[in-house]
Amino acid sequence: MALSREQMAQRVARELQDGFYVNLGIGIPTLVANYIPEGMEVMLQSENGLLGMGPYPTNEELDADMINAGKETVTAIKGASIFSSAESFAMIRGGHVDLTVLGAFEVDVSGNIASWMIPGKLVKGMGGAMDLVAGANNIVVTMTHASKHGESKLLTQCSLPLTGAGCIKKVLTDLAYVEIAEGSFWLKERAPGVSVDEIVAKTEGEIVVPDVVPEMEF
Amino acid sequence: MALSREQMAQRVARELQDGFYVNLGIGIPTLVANYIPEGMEVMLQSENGLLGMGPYPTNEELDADMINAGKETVTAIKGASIFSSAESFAMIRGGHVDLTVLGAFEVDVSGNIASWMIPGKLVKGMGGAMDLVAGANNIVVTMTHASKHGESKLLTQCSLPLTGAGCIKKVLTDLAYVEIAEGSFWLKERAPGVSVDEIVAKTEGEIVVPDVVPEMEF
Amino acid sequence: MAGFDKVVKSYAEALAGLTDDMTIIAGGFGLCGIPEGIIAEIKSMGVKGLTFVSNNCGVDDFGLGLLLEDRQIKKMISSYVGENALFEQQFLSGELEVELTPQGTLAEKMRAGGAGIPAFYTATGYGTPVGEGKEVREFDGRPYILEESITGDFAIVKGWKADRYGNVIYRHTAQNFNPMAATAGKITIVEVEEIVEPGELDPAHIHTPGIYVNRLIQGSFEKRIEKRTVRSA
Amino acid sequence: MAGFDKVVKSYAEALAGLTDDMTIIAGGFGLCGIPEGIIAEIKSMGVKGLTFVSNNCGVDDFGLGLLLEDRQIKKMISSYVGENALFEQQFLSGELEVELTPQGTLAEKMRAGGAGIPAFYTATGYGTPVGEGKEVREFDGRPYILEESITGDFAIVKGWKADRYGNVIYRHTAQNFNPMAATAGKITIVEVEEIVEPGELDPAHIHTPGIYVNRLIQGSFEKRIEKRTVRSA
Repeated sequence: MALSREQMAQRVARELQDGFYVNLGIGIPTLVANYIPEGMEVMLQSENGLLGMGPYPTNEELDADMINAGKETVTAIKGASIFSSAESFAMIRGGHVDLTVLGAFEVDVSGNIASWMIPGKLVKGMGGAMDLVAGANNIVVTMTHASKHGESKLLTQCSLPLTGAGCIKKVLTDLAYVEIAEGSFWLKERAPGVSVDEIVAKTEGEIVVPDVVPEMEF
Repeated sequence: MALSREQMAQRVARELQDGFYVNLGIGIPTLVANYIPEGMEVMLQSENGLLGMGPYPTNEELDADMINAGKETVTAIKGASIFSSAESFAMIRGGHVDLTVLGAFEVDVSGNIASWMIPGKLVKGMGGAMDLVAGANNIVVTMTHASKHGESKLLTQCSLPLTGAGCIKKVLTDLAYVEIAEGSFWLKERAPGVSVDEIVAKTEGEIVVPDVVPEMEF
Repeated sequence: MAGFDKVVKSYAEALAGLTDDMTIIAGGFGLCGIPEGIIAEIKSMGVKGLTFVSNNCGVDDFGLGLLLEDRQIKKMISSYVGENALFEQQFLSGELEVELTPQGTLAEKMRAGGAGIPAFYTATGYGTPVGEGKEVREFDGRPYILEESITGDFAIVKGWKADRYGNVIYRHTAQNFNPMAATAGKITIVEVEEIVEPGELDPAHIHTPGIYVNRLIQGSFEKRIEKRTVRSA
Repeated sequence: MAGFDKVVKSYAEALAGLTDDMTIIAGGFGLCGIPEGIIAEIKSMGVKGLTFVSNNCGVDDFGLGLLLEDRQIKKMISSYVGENALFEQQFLSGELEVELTPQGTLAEKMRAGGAGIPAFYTATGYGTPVGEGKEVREFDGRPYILEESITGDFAIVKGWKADRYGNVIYRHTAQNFNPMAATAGKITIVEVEEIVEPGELDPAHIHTPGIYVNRLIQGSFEKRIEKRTVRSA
């Protein structure tokens, strides 16, 4: 069965390591914060200028001057630091963030990602996504494997305008965990009960399938 | 008679305006701080990261962590700010400093300045001088009009390696106050008792002399 | 005003010299850390044809969105401009021009503008529509695009506290784009919650040194929250 | 070390991995704000062929000057290297290579290195020996030269206080090049006067966020004064 949003977040959380500075995008990536393994410390970076983002505030803690990049009210943990947008993106662009998790419309076998613009639809902007994909060495893209109409989002070549070129190496979909290398997708894990055939059928770009594709466990 | 160092500083101080942020180089420029006209406020920038430099400390105030760009111990005035070298030169290079005063070996009719390197002699470095001359719109160069051997320092073309190209418009020497425009020096004022003929004789580059050249008053 | 006292008496004085078709660099992220009183004054002045360099354009009835009501904005240079129906309408009708710029590039363009750096290379946007028409150059085998800096006729900034000399500190994440905006205006106006005397702020903790600030005014702020997310205690 | 605790137990641990011929970015201006204990450890390690990126090279018997005694430095990238007879001697004999870089360009190269900006344009040095061989480009009618960023295998930094997570604040003008150096090392080591617990420093006043810091050690400092200038009270 396809992974739920929570399962996707849970699987991405396995990419975390103790002491990682992590930037989580809006949507499923945000949920990853709920699955940080016990005993592991991870610090969340919010690109509007906060390192050490804490949980949502209580009503008493609520403060209009303390928000995250999604414009939600948040708190700061002990040991947080707060800084300008220029400093924040110096961190991001300079490769100091250990892991970035974000959503996408499409990825392709060259590691290209399209996540911000659908021609003909109103374009709201890329926000910090282009900086995040250009700056991070370690990115996990989370998205459904195929569109509602069954069209693959793992392509030979992205059809939508790119967010970044050649920067994606790890993709977690609701069906599989896939890595990108040498111009191909490499199937690494499959969702529980999802067949390799289904994954291959829903992957438009070339995908390398090993003899054994372990099922994810939850 | 040629101006004394103190008189040179005094004359440069007349270029100050209320509310000016000023960077003063080592030597005669430093003395300018002693001649800030009464009732006028001027704030001194030191390029190692201090805006609002105060006087030398008393023995009790002495602090190894509070120095100026000449590595002298100093104090900070009320309302000072302290910042990194990158921020300091952002101010300088970004043209936010209102007046820069610095010494030189030579200037020429094109506004070039040479102040940091004499080939054959040991080169200690340019420090912040190249940034200061490139960043300031308003620079006063202070130097003797001629070398000890009587060679002019106001040239058609600088003979020494440049500190900056085309950036100098005002020069105060011990003999005259000269401006640079349209590829010439323009004689504006002369030191008390110094003849126009002496100034012209000691100026190698083309110099435009008006009918009347007022004497400086002290 | 004498010496370094940057305090002005009114919003009119703060915005003196602002005319049609000028470019304004604005601090703020969403509705967080925006100079509310300055924006209100720009609205009441009625100047038109403005170009705003700002990460966002507020919401329909708050922040820079207020300036859309009388069609005062000609162009936005922003990274994200959702959350605004009036914006959408003026954009789709072609009345409003939008230059989308990645958030980090936008911050760096403002900083560079204030710091005398006319242009810099960044990997951000390479191979995307943002990189189209821009010079590409490789460093160490990786392609980067050339981005030019931005300055404005005015910069409008929201601070927390400032001393009379214009030394500003920001509160929490209301800092965001404000420090860079402050450096990039020919005339920089800062609106703060509290003005204190020189010497009251620690020199080592000044976010924006007074050298960047031309005019300072104390405002009162609604501080509207865009997305109120809370947890139970 | 677990989680974000950056504190190391010894200078040996702080400098683990430093080997011959590496590049080190160093904070400090003259003898002000230099990581004294880290420099002492580099001396006692005896590593050679080092390239230092540092505004100055200390004096004969203090600061980076100490590393000249055993000829550990191959190259200095600095803006000013006077005040040092041993330096002069090794430079004139050709043992020591020097790349003079304008002070502001040096600071910006470090910042750019840490910030993922591979190169930027600056007017500083145009038309001078510094500009020779560098690309010249006009923006808005003015010529600028292209300068590339700098990063190092290690960065060595002197802070005042830091929390265990590596959030650092600097004291007075001992800040200088330290914040930029901290961003530009593959491994950044910070030596401070005092280590405090997370939460003791105000998040809004952190000069160097812990994300840039790999190793943190508490030192004791002589803080030698280069030019003691005093006035009578």
